[in-house]
Amino acid sequence: MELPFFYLFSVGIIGASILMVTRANVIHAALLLVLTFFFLSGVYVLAGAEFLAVVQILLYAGGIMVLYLFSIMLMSVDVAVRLRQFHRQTIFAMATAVLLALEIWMVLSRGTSYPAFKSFGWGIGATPGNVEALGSVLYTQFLFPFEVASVLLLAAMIGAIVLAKRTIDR
Amino acid sequence: MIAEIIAATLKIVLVLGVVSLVVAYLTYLERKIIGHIQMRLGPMRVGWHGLLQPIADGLKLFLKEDIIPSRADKIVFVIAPIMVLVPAFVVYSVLPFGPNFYITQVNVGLFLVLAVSSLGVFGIVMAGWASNSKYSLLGALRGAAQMLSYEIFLGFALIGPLMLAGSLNLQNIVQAQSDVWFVFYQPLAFIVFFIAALAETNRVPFDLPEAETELVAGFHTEYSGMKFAFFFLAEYANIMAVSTVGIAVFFGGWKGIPGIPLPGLVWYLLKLGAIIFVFIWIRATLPRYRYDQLMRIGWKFMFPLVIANIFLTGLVKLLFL
Amino acid sequence: MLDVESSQRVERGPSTVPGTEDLVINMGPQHPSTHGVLRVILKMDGETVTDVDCDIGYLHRGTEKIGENITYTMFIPYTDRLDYIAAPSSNLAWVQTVESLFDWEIPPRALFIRSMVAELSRIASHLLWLATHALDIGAMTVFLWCFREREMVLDLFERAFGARLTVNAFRLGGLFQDVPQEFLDDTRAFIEIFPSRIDDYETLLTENRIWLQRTQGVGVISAEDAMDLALTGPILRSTGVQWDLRRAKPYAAYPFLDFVVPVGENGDVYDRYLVRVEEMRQSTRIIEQCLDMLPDGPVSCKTPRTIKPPAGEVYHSIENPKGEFGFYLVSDGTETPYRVRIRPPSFINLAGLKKLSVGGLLADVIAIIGSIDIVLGECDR
Amino acid sequence: MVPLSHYLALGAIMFVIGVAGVLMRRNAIIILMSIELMLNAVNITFVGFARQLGDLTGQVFAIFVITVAAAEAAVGLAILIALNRDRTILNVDEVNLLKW
Amino acid sequence: MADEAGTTESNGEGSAETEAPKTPPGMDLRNLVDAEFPGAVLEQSAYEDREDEVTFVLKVDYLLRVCEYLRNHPAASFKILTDLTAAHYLENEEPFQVIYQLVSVDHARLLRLKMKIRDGQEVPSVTEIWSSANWMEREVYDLFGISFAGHPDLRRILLPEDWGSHPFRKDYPLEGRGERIYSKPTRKESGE
Repeated sequence: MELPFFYLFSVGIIGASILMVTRANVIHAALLLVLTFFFLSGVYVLAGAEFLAVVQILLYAGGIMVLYLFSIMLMSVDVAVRLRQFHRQTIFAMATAVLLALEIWMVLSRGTSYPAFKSFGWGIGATPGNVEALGSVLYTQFLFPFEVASVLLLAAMIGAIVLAKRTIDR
Repeated sequence: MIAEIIAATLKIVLVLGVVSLVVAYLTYLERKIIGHIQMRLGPMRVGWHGLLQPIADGLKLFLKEDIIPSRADKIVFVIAPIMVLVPAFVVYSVLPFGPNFYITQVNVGLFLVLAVSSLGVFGIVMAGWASNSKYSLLGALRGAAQMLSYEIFLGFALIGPLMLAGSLNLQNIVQAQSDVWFVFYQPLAFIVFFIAALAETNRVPFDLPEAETELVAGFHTEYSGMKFAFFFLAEYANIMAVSTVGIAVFFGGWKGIPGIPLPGLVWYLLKLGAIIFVFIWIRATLPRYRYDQLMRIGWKFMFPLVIANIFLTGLVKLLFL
Repeated sequence: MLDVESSQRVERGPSTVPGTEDLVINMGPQHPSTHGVLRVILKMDGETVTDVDCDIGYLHRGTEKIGENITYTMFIPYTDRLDYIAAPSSNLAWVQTVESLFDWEIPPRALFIRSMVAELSRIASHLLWLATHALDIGAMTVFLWCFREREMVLDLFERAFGARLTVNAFRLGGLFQDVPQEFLDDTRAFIEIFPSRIDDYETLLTENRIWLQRTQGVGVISAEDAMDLALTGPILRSTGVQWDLRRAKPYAAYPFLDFVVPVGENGDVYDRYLVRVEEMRQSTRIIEQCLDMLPDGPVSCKTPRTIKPPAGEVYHSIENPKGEFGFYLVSDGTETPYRVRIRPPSFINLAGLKKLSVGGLLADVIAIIGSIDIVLGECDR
Repeated sequence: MVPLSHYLALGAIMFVIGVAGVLMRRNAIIILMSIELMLNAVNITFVGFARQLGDLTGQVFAIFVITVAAAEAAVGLAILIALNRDRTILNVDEVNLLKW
Repeated sequence: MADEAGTTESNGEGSAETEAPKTPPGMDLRNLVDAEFPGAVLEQSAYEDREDEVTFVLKVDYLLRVCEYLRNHPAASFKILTDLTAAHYLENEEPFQVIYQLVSVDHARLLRLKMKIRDGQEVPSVTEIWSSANWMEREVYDLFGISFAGHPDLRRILLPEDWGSHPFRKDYPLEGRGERIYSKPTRKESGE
């Protein structure tokens, strides 16, 4: 039962993200990215990461993407739609992307033969998305990174205010 | 397997049908209550005491011409009302209406409610932007900023009761209030939750995104017919959803006062009626805040309050429990 | 910050227009809170107003020109259509202006009834103002409560003059006919209940924190600036200047009546609210005194069949609910006036909108327009 | 039960699409969004591994990635707004003041 | 210098008013202005018994100076320009009159200033002295076609921008289209 849903979500993710990368209208692109995130949270649910799925919607879709839309509305995007959308380097970029895809594919196809992977017992099955377990791991084992992340957010917040404010005095 | 699916579908249809009907009659209730507060009668013509008024309204909106402004972004313009309505109804999938009356339970239930209800802001932003009108855009920007900020207070206000219940599952939270409702343990949290709920649902005194005297109708200025009805329905569905969350987290959900034997659903409906009456009462009484004042009371008053509440709850829990 | 207007930008190069961050908002003429066909063009930076330009004239009917081509009596109904919210006040200004060209002795009963009806119209006007002003700021219940009492006032007008809105209340030389006794009885009944109704409105607003936050310190103007802009009426009084033409230049029965001219302190929207609410109470007092002191006798002096004032010019103004409402009248001795000039309080007070609202927020502009209390019929004439 | 390779493949495809977006597009906002796409591709891989190994570390890292993405979005959009305000630029190849 | 003269003048006036009630109203102000600007007041008209109908007809050149003087002098203190209008006397040599109605809150009195001007003659704007003149001068410009020199924003206010003439002039026809030159805006103009 999981597999068809996974394929459904995957097709959604890939389709929406390709559309997003090629849209001229930034608002449409942003909305397509939101759609991508919805499908992604579906994938997280399938992977037993329910908490992460909700975080994905709450933070990514409900927070970050609203921030994107908000900023887009503050800028003048109607002009940008009429301009040339792609770089002159598009062909090289495509080539690079294809090369990268090939490389990743090669790694993946040989992946299970890497010695590092062998020591893990494959297919143990997942712990269900246990919110309590996740919380306790996050606040004990990863407390320091957690605090660092909060400092990062603080720095980003101050930086954003400094950058976006016209004059600090006002 | 198939029976499960059919049962689930039936449940969904039942809940959605009941919710839609209740939401439609919320508009009637609002008009009646405000009417009587303002010394008039409210709707009286359609049916006995205007009881069929919501249906007449629905029919009227359904038959109205559906106008899409010529310079609007048509696709986004059409999707926007759907984007507002769908999250408003998806929320109901995890809300507890009675001991056995719910669609599903998930162990991130409350979190899911917050996440999904935060998506409503997309519809508002999309509607405001796609209308290609300045009033709509201003309304949408106000709406986005307001809902984004007050979502934080809403979420933080719920953390206190969560710490007491020790679960995100709404049914478990209700069960945890068998003895005492959390509103008595967490009065601060409830006050902040209620204010944030008013702001989240764009109700007076925080109805800035649709402040009719400033922005005509805010983000849905350009909408008509069924699309307009969608925004309208979503607003009331959100009110009901957020009231239900409030009841589940602070007022013991479907649990009644011991000694009075009433079914859970009835208790729930009684509490819902009381909370919604307060919503309507506030609308009839208070003027509207200004945009900067709204942000100020949010960040300078409510935010420290909820943080303090969480801290206190943690401290008490650590020391005495 | 917001930039919706600029579609003329070129692909490259910095913007050379410094004002590209401004958002221009057209408020009206069909906006719910411009109180008629007023169009306000707001330049905004984000939500802050940087410039205000009013576009008026949508209701311009050339009333002054009409007045120059009809007789003095025929012009009275036209004055109804100026400040149609308080039509008797406009009537009063006109008949007194014309009468001041003659040396008629207006009977005291007529004077008292005129004062009484003018005060009723002040109550009607202030009630409509309070209703819409509160609705603009979002308090919708006050709106309907105020209209309940305004209906009562309009019923009184109907009883006395046969019309509710454009009452055509007075005639040159007095009244058309005496008011019926029922009018006096009903008026007394009205002023008995009205103070408690004012208390009801005040319960909802005067100490409401949101109302205070929305109105205090908003649209502040100093007494000097108010006089410089010739703002009159409650706006001037809210700055602390005690200038009420009923006191300063008494007319009709006002010399015999005892009332207080309320003044504010800060000249903000809230003080204008307080001043107007207190004026309603004072109006109630005045009406009560008028009823008590109402003398018997005729209601009109003897006037010639055709009214031909002596040649001359006169400026006479009265305290309309909105401010100083006056007429500058030039008579050339014929049946029709040579020049009629209406001194419109709304027009001149509206000119102060820019001074009051620049630097405020969009929501403040709404509150300020409400607090100026304009009526476009008289603003555009 | 979805095999690990599926998650990895999905992550890889998303990542490549993101890379292509960053390299091809001129519009700065879309480039930022493509970076978001790449970050999410990494998250899929993390979650896939967490699922496969029965270890929550992957999910924890995904949460950190989301944190970083939030910070990146905030700063990136602030830069874009500043650019857009001063010079009304939205295309990255116009931001060439520091170009050598 | 001006202030000194003013104060002595006002003192004299106060006593004069009480001693000699027979003088026509407004003589105190007349003396005030005459002392500072001799020849500014061309004529004075008033009803015998009405304090509030005092009218000075001013020379155009003196307008701004007299206005400023009357506004600032403590004995006059005409802080409010309550009304500004015009009148058209078709037969007169100087057909237009511009009328300024001043109010002094401190002394509770009114004063009317008048200027007689020819058609097409510019009048100095008093917006610098009283801000309230702004819209009223625009209105006079709109309806009478009298232009005000130094006005910051002299546009039509009540009538449409493209209204061809000035309807409050006495020669404006009351019926028919007459001289009312109103061209329908072209598509391009109205489209913007």
